[in-house]
Amino acid sequence: MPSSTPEVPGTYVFDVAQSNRGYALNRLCGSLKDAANRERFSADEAAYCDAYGLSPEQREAILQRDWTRMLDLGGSIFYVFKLAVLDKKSMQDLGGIFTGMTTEEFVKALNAGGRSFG
Amino acid sequence: MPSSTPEVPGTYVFDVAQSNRGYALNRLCGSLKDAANRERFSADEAAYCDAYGLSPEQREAILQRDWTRMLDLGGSIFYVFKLAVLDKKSMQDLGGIFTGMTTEEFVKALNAGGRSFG
Amino acid sequence: MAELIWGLATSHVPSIGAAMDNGKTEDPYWKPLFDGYAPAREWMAKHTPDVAIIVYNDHANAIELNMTPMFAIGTADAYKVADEGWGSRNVPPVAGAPELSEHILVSLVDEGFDMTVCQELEVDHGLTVPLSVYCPDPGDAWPCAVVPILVNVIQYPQPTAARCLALGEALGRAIRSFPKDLKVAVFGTGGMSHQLAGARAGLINEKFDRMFLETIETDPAALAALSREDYIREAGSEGIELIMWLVMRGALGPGIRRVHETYHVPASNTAAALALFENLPGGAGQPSGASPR
Amino acid sequence: MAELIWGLATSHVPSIGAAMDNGKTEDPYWKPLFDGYAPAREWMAKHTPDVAIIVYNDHANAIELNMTPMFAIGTADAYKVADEGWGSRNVPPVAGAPELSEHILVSLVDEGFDMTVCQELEVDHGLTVPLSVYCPDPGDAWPCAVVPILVNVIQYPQPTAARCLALGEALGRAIRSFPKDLKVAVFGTGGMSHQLAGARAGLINEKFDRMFLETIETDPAALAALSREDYIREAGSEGIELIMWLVMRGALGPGIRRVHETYHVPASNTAAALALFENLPGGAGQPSGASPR
Ligand SMILES: [Fe+3]
Ligand SMILES: [Fe+3]
Repeated sequence: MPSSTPEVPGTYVFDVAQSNRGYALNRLCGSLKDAANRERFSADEAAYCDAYGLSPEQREAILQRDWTRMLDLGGSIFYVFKLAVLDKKSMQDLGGIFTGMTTEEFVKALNAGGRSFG
Repeated sequence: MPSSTPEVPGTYVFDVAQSNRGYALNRLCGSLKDAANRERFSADEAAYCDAYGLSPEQREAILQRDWTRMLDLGGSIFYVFKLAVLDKKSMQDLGGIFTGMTTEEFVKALNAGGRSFG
Repeated sequence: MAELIWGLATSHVPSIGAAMDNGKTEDPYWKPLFDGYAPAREWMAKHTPDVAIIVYNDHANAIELNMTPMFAIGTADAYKVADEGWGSRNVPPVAGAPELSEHILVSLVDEGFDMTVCQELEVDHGLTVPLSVYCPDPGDAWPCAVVPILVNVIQYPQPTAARCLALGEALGRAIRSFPKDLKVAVFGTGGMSHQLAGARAGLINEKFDRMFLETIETDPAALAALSREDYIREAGSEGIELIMWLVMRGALGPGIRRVHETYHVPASNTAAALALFENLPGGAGQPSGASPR
Repeated sequence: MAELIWGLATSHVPSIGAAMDNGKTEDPYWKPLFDGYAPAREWMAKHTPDVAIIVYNDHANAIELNMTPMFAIGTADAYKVADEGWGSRNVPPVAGAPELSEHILVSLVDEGFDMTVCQELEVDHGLTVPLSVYCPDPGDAWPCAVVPILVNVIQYPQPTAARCLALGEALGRAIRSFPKDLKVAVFGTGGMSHQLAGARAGLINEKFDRMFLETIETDPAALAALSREDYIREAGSEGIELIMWLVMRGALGPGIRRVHETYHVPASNTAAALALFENLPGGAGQPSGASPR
């Protein structure tokens, strides 16, 4: 039998099923690497979402900037991050959000040697 | 040592050097699979060529429909064929051109069992 | 567990699809080819797979030269039929089998095959013509789901023939380990001898083709030992597509039975053939001692 | 013949590039990291390669999810620097080495590595940050040409660690058989431990990182034996990038000398490290007994 998707608590492992599930959402976020698309998105976010065939849940997660839900719905952090950058959010801001900390607390944890597990 | 590009007289073997050389030409021909591009190409072939960064030789070969020269300049038959289709040419028409026959002669050779070598 | 029930080797010449789409299969030019298909089609209609794994190559449609995968596998829910520049074929869209795709993908990568993953893919005549060869009248939907496997046969270096046979052997193991009761068929497509461009355009090598048609059953390792230059010299620059038959052959076990074959010249510029093999029960071993190179 | 003179393992964190681009390398946050680079940079400045082979991964810039190659190689004359969504880095474009690329490609495919071929490729921080780590002030042009080699580390199934080491071994053979007098360096990039998303975001595992830094020199086969789950559990979901160091290590011979190393936490969300190895003359054999899986 082949291996199976690693299961590590507290960790998203982006596999083919997730990729399939998050395909439209990741395509939308990835498109934001182009300046012209960023402008079109900012001008009318809802219309931009409609053009990418998101599921209703994905659409809501993007419009509400529910970052954790984006990942739960198949988002890949490297795609989703392009939307965060548009919002002038850093990876540290997202780290705080994912872990229920303020950005300052999250940065402090990193500066103190990072968070350790197990 | 690795293998090297097969050399078979009378045969194009499309390798990385050819692909690099013919990149712009093949990109242009490949773009013709989209109907909107076919229209734009037909409306102003020279301008369309300019947008694809062809070498002067490639540009001339395309504008003059010099099919053999397209292949000599790095064209891949599967890309170049999309331009032939636009001109309503069949693969048999091209076969005739490549071999210095009329289309009828070429088709006749195929119907008689094909051309044999060696 | 999934069961591999048969393997089909077939040319995928676009004009074979066009002849069917335009109702020309009874024309004198095409009738001999389609008559040759009839016994295989009858047998396959009685032995229907749930999923067809179709090994083929794209022809400048879904794949552009910026990025050319050596081996790729589709993992999508569905595949659109490509417009190749002369309008899409009027055939149904292709349903995917994403769970089986993922299982095969992981199995192959675990075994050291470096598969490119296509989460979205438009499929061209290389895949749809073999489906039409299997099922001439699909109506609104093809009778099976599909896992597309793509092979680079256009740009040197192509995978070696031996590597294709090894991929097929690993594919067979992957199919047999899929934990659902599914019937699976494998299609190896392309060929036989043809060359589209250059001074040798119009090449047909019936002697080589007949040898290949025989040996694909009896001694695939001998075909896997041929070099890329052998294939191109003997079968033409596009005849090297025949290495894709070896993927199909590798997936079948050592015990196979030839149900039917047909060989016809020409289908436009190509020697066209079909060879259908039943995979016999208990044939779960390896067909050859080919190394994985 | 070409000579492989050194191998560099280095993190490729975007903020390391940004710190250099924005003149922040003397800031208290960044100074320790860049001070740690200094001895390696001095040594490399005296041992300059003609071509750098940079093993890295793309981060949603050149590669989209419709087609994800497992292993890819660039074969272009030149590579544009990607705009990743916040403007392109203000660094020179990257010159290619198409002859060496083709030689390596053919060698690898002949050996059964199923490389995707990129005739055009925009390179992101995964490639340009390591170039900046090597050469902080390139002026108008980088001091060497580049062969990019891409590895899928983002989507499961990634290649196994053992397959990455085997790829490196084949890469070393390919370099050594290139019939021109070229000096070549190999970069293995990414890591060390980090995880960007999920409840474990912010993970750093210094113990694992220190073990890896030591063992990459002394026993790469032991690292090749770790599973994907081992890497993700110990080094985080993005720490699995460390498998790319094994490609670099595999290319070096068994006789290597550690020139310098540095380890620093944090570079934004990541443990950052550099390890520089001189490839000793006569070290043309294989570093390990890893199987090609
Ligand atoms: Fe074909
Ligand atoms: Fe990275």
